[in-house]
Amino acid sequence: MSKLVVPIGPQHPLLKEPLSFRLTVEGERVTESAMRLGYVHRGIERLCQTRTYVQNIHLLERVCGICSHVHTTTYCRAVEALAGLELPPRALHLRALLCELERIHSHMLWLGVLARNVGFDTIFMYAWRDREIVLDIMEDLSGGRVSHAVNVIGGVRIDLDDAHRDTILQQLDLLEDQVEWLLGVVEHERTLQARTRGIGVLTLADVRRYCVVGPVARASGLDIDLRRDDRQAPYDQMHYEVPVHDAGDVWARTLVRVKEAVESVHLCRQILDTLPAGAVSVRAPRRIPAGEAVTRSEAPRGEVIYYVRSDGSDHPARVKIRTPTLTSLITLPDQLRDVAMADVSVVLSGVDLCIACADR
Amino acid sequence: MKEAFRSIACLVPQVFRALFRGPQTVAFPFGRANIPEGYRGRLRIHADQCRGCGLCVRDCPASALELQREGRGRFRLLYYPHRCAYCGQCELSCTSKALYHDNSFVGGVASLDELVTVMVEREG
Amino acid sequence: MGEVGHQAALGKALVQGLRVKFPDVSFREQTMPVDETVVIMPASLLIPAVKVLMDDLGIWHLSTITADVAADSGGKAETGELIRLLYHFWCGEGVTLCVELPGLSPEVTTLTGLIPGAAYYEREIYEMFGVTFDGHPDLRPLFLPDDWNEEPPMRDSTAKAAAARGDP
Amino acid sequence: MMALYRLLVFPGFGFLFVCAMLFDWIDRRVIARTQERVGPPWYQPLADFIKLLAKEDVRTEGVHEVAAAGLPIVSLASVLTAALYVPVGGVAAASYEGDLIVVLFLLSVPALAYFLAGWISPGVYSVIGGHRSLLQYFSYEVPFMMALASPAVLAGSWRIMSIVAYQGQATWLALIQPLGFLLAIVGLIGKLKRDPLDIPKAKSEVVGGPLTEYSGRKMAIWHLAMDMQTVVGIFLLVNLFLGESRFLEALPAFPVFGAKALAILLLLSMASALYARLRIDQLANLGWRVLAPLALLQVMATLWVGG
Repeated sequence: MSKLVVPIGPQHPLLKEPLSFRLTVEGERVTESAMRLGYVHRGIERLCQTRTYVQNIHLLERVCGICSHVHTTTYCRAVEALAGLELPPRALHLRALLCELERIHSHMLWLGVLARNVGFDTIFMYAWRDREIVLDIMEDLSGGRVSHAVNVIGGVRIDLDDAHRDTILQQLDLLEDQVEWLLGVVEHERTLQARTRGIGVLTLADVRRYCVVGPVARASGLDIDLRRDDRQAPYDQMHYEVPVHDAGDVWARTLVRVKEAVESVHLCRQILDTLPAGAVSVRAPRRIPAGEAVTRSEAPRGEVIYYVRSDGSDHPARVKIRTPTLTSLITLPDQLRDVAMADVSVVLSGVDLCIACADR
Repeated sequence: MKEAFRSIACLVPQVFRALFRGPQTVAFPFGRANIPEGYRGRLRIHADQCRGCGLCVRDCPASALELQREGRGRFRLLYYPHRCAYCGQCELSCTSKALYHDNSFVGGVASLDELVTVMVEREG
Repeated sequence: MGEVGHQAALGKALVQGLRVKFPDVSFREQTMPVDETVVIMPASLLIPAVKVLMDDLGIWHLSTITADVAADSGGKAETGELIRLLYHFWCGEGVTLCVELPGLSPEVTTLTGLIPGAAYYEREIYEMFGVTFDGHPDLRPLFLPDDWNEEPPMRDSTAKAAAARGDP
Repeated sequence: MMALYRLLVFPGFGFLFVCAMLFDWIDRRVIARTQERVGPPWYQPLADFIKLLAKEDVRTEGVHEVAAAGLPIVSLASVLTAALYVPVGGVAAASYEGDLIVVLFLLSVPALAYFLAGWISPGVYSVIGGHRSLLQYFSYEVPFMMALASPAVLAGSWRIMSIVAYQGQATWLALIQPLGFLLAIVGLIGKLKRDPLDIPKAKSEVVGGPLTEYSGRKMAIWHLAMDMQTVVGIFLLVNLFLGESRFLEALPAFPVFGAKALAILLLLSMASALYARLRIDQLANLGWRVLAPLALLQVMATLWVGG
């Protein structure tokens, strides 16, 4: 059969992300793929240099539309380290609470996208229905569904009383039932497995070579999780498991992500149960002492790393962001080699692309 | 065989329950939307509390606020809703607690006149 | 991983290993918050140092490469600028290798031979800062348009950023 | 006069059009409800149809204009012709010995037209979709045909009316041949390219399949042909497997027929809610390794019992 070049993206129903692929297809087989990035490159790193530390929080919140909170958290941690601020434990707990809620939100959203791409609209609708619980909690907590604007340099700007905490705990119970039910579906539903097993396989060696992070790495058997490995407060006081799978295919990634969502529900509950009393923020100076800092956090998609250099003014001299999507993008040509045309959407959604993150 | 049964059993009860439970979504403009108290909606101001210090303007990441000083004690605070990112930084920066977000869900403006809103106009 | 006593142990081991292997080269060692060891070295020693990291210390995870324009204190380059490349490694603690390149036609050996995952980071630095990576298999712009023929946009960022925000 | 009434109003074009709109709405509504959504209002399919009719008809460069316009019309015409021979509540516009074969043939024509729509288009998605539709056709058609042949064998007639009448004496063939009924349902899903067998037009894989380049009036006709095909297919299955019954004789024929048709529609809706889309090679495997042998088994058993 003759070769066809199938363009996918930057706008395509397969891929709701501004990323362009040119797939060379023989019949139903993909033989070659070429990728083009940069459709949503906004020059955020450059913009950061022209704005104050305070303004940058809101700019960096918009790096990603899903894991917005973890970006500002990582940035604030870097700036706080430069300023030598010691954060009150309540602030750390509240930050972690939102990080975990965001992780559930991200994984539910991802499950919906995957289900949609394999033509399983019911799971798509259910996953997004249950994600709505998380969004409600976050909206109630912070005033925004995805752009929370919770972090300030020196802490957080939200607080919650006991009544609010009990409401959240109740909502978490409901959420846990739903997420565990979804986990059961992912584990047992056979048509879903038929479409995701053995697709987009990355071996442990591949993952290490390409320095892949997050659920994609964990689904290939690499046990990394910065929450645990970096011993960040308050995660060092929490009990949770880091799900790891060794199949390395999309199904393993699905399992890892949904299990992580379950673990995150447990984590949220622990955070709320052990929420220390006290202030939620400390006063931060406007001018940050000169120096440089590197901070890392575990975003829903994996390691986020920020490098911030200050020259002593109220503007950062350099902010470098590395988002986890960039690490999985580099594996895509490997994953796309010799798959069926029908599986392209599964492979692409399997790594949980966020092109806005990658392009910045 | 057992696996095949579980495969069907995991989804069917939920689907049938859903059939009789009724929709969980709301047809938005007609249905009742659940908007929490603390939702960051439109930006409002207690005009009498504003002192024209300009802290909100300094911290606004989207340049949505503008302070026009016209001599001693005379100033105008302008707000450009189309630039606003609804981040609430101005609310946080405001030391006299004049600026605040209400929880109205529809943030956009309906007419050209509203593209520039005069929040405060103080005549000396 | 990461007990308090263990902090920065890898960084110390790396510097130790490098001093033994290359006795006549000077390394500067710093710490960055939060607990990140920075080893500043000549560009020619980058590949051997990464080999020490990978083979002797078992660190293989390159988090990212940061490029940064710094004012040249020694006045070595004509532009008065230095390009600093920071290779952030991670293995339960952070280790950063730093090389400083002259601002005029900066060039360094690629890391993709050892770590294929470095390819995109190097491409990004190539387009944003104009650093050439010798031996990179596919040195094309990553984000910028194909027909971009202006100078690398992040290159003179310090000066331009200062101008943009109206600083003197 | 009567013939004209039967052709144009009942059970001809008018009735079929109403049914197509109604079934489309019920289907969408039921699926929406299984997914806890509200679903469209009752006039949505009609509104979609009228909207498409009013839309600009974008012509693709490099496509044979007559062919592009002709294919949806051929598709619609063959479905309408097939509908003439499918009785509704015991009333058919025409009926003669062997009409089942004619109906089966006529119902295959839209699949061919669909493939050709992809083939004549220069768009890559259309071409891939066209290939897929042909592959899918080969996978479902054989078991579907065989499943529909077994009632005819058992009733000893290739006339749909006689098969319906036969069930009045015996019982529903769905009860005698549950396997055949199941295969016919699966075959029908494949024929109608519904979820989970919407492989040729899977949005997340090949955009709109062969119909990617279609728009406006032609698209409206395509949609109408598809919707009507759904109705005719369901009616055919009702006649062949859920025909007359001694126990339901007292009830008026038409509502009973409607209830049976709705029951099958509900089965189809449930199938689309409950399964993920298969890949084309998985469907080919399913078709030839599972469905075809089972259908063969069904026919052999029928021949052995009934022959």
